[in-house]
Amino acid sequence: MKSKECIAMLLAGGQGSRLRLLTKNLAKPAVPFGGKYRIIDFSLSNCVNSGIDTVGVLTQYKPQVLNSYIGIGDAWDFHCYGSHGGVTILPPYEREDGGEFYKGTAHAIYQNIDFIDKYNPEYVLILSGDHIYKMDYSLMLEEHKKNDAEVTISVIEVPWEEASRFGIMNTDQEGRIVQFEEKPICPKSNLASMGVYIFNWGVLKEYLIRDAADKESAHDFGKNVIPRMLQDSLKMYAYAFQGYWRDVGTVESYWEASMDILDDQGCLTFFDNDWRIYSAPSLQAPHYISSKAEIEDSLISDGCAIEGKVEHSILFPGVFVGQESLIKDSIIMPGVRIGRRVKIEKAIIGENTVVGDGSYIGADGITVIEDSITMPENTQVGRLLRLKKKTKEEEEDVKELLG
Amino acid sequence: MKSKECIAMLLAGGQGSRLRLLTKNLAKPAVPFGGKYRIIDFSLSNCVNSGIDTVGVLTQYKPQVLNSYIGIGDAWDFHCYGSHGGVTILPPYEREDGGEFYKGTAHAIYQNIDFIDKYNPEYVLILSGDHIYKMDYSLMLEEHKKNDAEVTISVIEVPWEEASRFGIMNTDQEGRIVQFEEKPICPKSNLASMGVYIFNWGVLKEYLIRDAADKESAHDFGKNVIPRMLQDSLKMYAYAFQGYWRDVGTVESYWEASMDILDDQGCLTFFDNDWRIYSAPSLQAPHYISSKAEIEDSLISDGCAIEGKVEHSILFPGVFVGQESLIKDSIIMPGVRIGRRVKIEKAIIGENTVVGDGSYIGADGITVIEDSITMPENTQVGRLLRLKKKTKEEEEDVKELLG
Amino acid sequence: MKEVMGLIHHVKDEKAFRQITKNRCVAAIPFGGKYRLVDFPLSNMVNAGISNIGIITSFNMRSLLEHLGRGEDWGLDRKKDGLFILPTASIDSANNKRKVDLEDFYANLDYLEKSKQEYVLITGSNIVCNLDLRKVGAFHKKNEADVTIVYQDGYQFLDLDIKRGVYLQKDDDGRILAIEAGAPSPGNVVSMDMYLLKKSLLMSFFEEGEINGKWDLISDFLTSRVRDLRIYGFPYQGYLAIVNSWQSLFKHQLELLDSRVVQKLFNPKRMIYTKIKDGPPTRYCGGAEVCNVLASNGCVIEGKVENCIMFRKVKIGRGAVIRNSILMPKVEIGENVVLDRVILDKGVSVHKGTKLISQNEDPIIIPKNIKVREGSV
Amino acid sequence: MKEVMGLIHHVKDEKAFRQITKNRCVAAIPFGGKYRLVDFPLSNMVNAGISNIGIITSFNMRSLLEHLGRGEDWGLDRKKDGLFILPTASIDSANNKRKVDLEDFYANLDYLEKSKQEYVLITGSNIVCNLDLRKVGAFHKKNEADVTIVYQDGYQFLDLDIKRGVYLQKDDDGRILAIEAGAPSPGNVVSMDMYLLKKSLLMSFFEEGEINGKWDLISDFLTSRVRDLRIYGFPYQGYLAIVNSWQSLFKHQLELLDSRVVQKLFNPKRMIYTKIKDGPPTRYCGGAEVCNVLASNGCVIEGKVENCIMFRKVKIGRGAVIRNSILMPKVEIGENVVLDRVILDKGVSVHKGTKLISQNEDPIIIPKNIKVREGSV
Repeated sequence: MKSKECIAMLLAGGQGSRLRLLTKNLAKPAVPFGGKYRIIDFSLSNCVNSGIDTVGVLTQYKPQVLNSYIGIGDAWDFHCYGSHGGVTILPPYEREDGGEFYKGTAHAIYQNIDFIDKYNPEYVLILSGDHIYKMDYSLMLEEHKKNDAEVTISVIEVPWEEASRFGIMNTDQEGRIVQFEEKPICPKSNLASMGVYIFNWGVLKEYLIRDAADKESAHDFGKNVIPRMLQDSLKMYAYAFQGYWRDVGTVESYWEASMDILDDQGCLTFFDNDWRIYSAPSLQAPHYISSKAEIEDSLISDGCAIEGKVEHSILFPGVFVGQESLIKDSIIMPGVRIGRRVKIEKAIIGENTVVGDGSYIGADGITVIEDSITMPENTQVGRLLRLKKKTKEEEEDVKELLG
Repeated sequence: MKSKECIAMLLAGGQGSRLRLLTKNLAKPAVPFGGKYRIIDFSLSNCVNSGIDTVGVLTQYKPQVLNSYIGIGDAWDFHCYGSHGGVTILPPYEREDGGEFYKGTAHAIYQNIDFIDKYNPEYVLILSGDHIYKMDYSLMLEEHKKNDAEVTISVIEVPWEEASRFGIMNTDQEGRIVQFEEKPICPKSNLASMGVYIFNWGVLKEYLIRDAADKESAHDFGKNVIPRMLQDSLKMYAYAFQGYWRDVGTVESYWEASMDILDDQGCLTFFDNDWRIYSAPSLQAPHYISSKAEIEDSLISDGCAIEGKVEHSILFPGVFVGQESLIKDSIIMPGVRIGRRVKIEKAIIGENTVVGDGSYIGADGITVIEDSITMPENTQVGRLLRLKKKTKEEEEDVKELLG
Repeated sequence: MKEVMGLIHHVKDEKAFRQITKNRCVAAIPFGGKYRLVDFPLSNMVNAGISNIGIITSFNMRSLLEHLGRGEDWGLDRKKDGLFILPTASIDSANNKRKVDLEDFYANLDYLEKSKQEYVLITGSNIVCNLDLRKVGAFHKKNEADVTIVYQDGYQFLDLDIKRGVYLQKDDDGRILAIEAGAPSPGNVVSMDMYLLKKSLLMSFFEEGEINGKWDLISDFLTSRVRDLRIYGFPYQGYLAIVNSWQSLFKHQLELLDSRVVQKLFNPKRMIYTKIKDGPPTRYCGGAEVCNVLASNGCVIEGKVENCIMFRKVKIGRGAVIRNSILMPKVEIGENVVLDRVILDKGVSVHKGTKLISQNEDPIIIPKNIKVREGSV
Repeated sequence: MKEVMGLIHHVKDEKAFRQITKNRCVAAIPFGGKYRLVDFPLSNMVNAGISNIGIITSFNMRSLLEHLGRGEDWGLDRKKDGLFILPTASIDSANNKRKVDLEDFYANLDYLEKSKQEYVLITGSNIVCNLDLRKVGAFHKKNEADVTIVYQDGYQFLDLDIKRGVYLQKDDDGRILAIEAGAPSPGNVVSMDMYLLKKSLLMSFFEEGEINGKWDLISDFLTSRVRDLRIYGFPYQGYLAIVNSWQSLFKHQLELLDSRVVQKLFNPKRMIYTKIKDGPPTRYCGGAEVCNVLASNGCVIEGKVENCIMFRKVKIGRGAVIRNSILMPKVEIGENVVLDRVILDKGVSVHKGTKLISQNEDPIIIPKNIKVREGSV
């Protein structure tokens, strides 16, 4: 096998507990997004578009959907032949001396040192599987090489008022990282880490082995490995990414990122042939729009049948919308059946849920309806909750219906 | 999704410690066999040839080779479309309440009850991934239905003198199992369990849930679940399989089963178009036999180049045999390079090992050489060991060279 | 139906489709927003568990072969059985008037001999329907039939297609008394060009064909054997389109805009499989008005669309008004274009402001990749 | 070489291969025990990172298309770029004498325009070699060449193929001074029918071709432009076979029985990819004698084989003696058969006791699926 310059390791094991109604049966990277994609499509497509042909995907939490979705990665133009490694799924496994689940992001990579060594790469790109963005990692790698860096961390400017919610990189004038602060109260910069790292593999391997031996460590890149490297004064640089990037870790950010797709001026388009986002589609009939339907400013997928009104919404495959119903500012997951005279506003409806005739779903915040539930006729969700919930904290919270 | 009549669950998580020189980097079902196959090819091919289109493969010990070998199962004519489930790899995974490795064969199935329930099958076929045999499971299922059984266990007649090495089924005249004895000292029958079970899914599920709650249980089919079912007087029948079957759990049985392929009269042939054994081949050039080579009674795979003499042996892909060398009664794994004037007798040479010119490998028993080692010129293995090892136990033992 | 193999014969009359068959054979004609005609017989077979299927191809086979690949999208890329592309025996396809040309099968005798199945199901590539062929198999056995022909009672052809039909007369038990091509039977009992019979019977026809050079299954074999053979008719009542000409291609696709037809034809229990293509969902922009439309992924709609079939990646500009038309993949419609009763083949682009309105029943056809400007048609 | 796209042109002279091209185009001719000719140019491109490749097909394309599928075995089943089957412009292929027919490319202008790569690498489908095309790219840039032609110094054609060659004259720096078809240059500097140039330059040739109807890259464009354009020759020294006729097909395959040739051509660092087929290893039985043989999987050998190429699933019975022959897939040789200098096409079976020995240099060819008995040839 030829050595590879750079391979990617994609962390896809997380549950995403703040999205829990959407991750009951699947890992966060497998959550559907944008009308026919899953969140992980962005990282995988970025890899292939950046010329990275070997990716390890680290799974742990409910991996079944992700496993069967990724398959052998051919849907993203990954191919395993010659020195191309394609996509390899890396679940926790048993060795002669027993097995361990991944205890943290760094531990997950540590457990797969053999996998990486097989390709003998110069650089390893560490990615998260739960961010929405289009990024050319090859430009970052170029900068890494130009700086003769040992570590490069991709950062994005966030509004100053939000900086204290992120991991913030403080850099010198050359872009070299001098300090890393996790959620600082008084941020000194507004450069937030995107969770995208390039390491020289020799250096990373050494730190992973050391970290694994450290019983105090949480085995996390942000909490342990990066601070330790800074402490040791490694050559660490920030790479300033320009463009759209969103961590969809909460229901709000998931909903907002979804709505961003509907923005004509936005930079999150799927109709860009130069940086395609690939997915592994399953077969559906064409969608059908009846003579009574009205559709505006929306994304409609294959297999839908629409007899009502859809406004500024995203419909995943196989959704049915009955007559005289209105769907507004909402995200309707695959296979949802919406009856007649239903009104849904600013909501996320989980897969295969059935909404009975005459129901109303909506509230001040974003309403999330779990998957696979059957809501009887005239169910009122949101209004009821709004009447009950009063405290400020509750107001901001996500309204949930737990089946 | 339509309900399936019968799906298969294939246990492929085992290390196979008695084959340890061959399972250093892969699970036992992934061990190469028969010149271009892996052991698991037999069970997978049996499934597809028996009309079973949905198989879960339970992995745990070093699953990487197996995962990338199986891929999405298309090499065995499995297809995932419509109600066909194809092949799904089922590693241990994390749930909301944490994750667990598979503690036993029954626990592995228990952990994947959701997967099975998705297909809502009437029957579940439980298989081991480490047996060499050709079996039409549909005939066994027919018998299961004809007997109106709750459990059917496939058995094979073994020589009486060997019966005490197996799990033995004692049956009444109708073939109903009345007793199960694991390795009995005084066997009452010579019907050995083949580790192939058909269960009514409803019944199995109930027992798996009960077994999982039992803290005393080792969560093993043979040790716990089957005895418990017998205790409860379920309708359990033995299905007598006629044909070749071999558990290749030891070096001896692995070597013997391999040599059985070379037996022209044997029933273990790969040239039978009615019951093909499929594999997922990787590309190799045709093999080349020089003008100085002699080949007799052997299987030679693609990518080999042979300049010496090969007698009654199996050469996996990409093996090189130098001039004036002799390979006899041996199994040479992929990518092995054998120099000139080498003599190898009754040995198994591990993947990618290099044997220096003038070496000798052979002994009274079977000599196993580990993979990826480089043996210098004139290495003597076996003769040396034979001189040293004297006790009867050692004589019977497998000769090993540990790199 | 492991004991049945499928054979899809080749519809010889490509001329009836005008320019639509310039770059493709009849089997490869796009239909229904994302399919090609061959997808329907193929899916019906696959859904019934038939896994050994041979397709006769004309010389015009490239787009069909690209569509089929190695059969992966139908689960037919198999090491045992699978999908087989069979060359036609017709050097002179244009003058071959056979309804079901057995010579094409005879030319592939080795494939037939090698196949292990006892029965063959022969079907045309231009029959759009969704039926459970297992029922046809059970019917065949129950009646101890030699040949079972699937038919529809009262199927209405377009006038010009009547002569292209094959008509049956049957008794009350379903036994076929007469078979005739081109001459409607009382009650319009129309053959759906699907024939189930033993392979050995088909082989016996070959022997005869080899002697007298007559090779049409209908007129040379079945018509004259209605007494000697037990020929039964299996009634199919679901949605049916027999696509015999460019006019019926247009008419039948627009029929899909009836939601009852969509539900019947695209029955999720018996999917119609086709080559899966990746692409974003369809984007309906702010000013879009859509009504009675069947559309595939990847379209971007800014104008008004009514009673149309849109294949994938169709773009319709602002102010455009498109009615009663079929827009094949990658069609681009500029701003303020007005279309009514038009078939735009793959990759056609219509320059802004262009007006194209058919003045009669028949649609206007714009061939593949043509750029249309006002006055250019 | 992301900035290069590949174009494989179509070798027009199929007649030179006799019955071997009856069922297949030149690109699909089996070669080297498990490959087809097209595998060599395709693999050379894929190994250099070229991922957008168009192949011109003749009407005789079925076995080529079945072999290629959607390009999966070459990693070319891609959503972006990948493998494209391009129809030929030649209605009358038999009388087309062009060496590299640019009209075929011009007929697929939309594909060329859509492709994003700056350069095109044009190559024939009958060139068996294993070379690092990245080096050709670097050479092209270093010389600021307009066109780079890959050549081999001193390549020896069979006499009858000399007229089919294209010959170069160059100066000491590698610049090409003259190009001529059919007339050997001093030192026999033979073009390997591989041309690297900017796509824009190729497009400019189209404009000219459209005006004067001259379309041969060699005689109509390059020959007359050796002064105007910077045309450079890249020397290739590895194993080369230019397969121009059935005689050279035979000769070159037997050359592979030299272990040095095998090692060069099947260099594991630059694999030759082909359609992967599953099958058991080859079984050499008790009485087998084999010597100087290149063989694929799935054969069962009981007789004596010397200096032969065996494709997969060849069976050779007891007592048979096969020498200097090429046995394509699924050939079956009965007991005590004697063969010398024979090409047996796919599926041929030779009845026991038959003797077939060529009386001169040229081999005997037995066409596909023929059953041979003593006295039948």
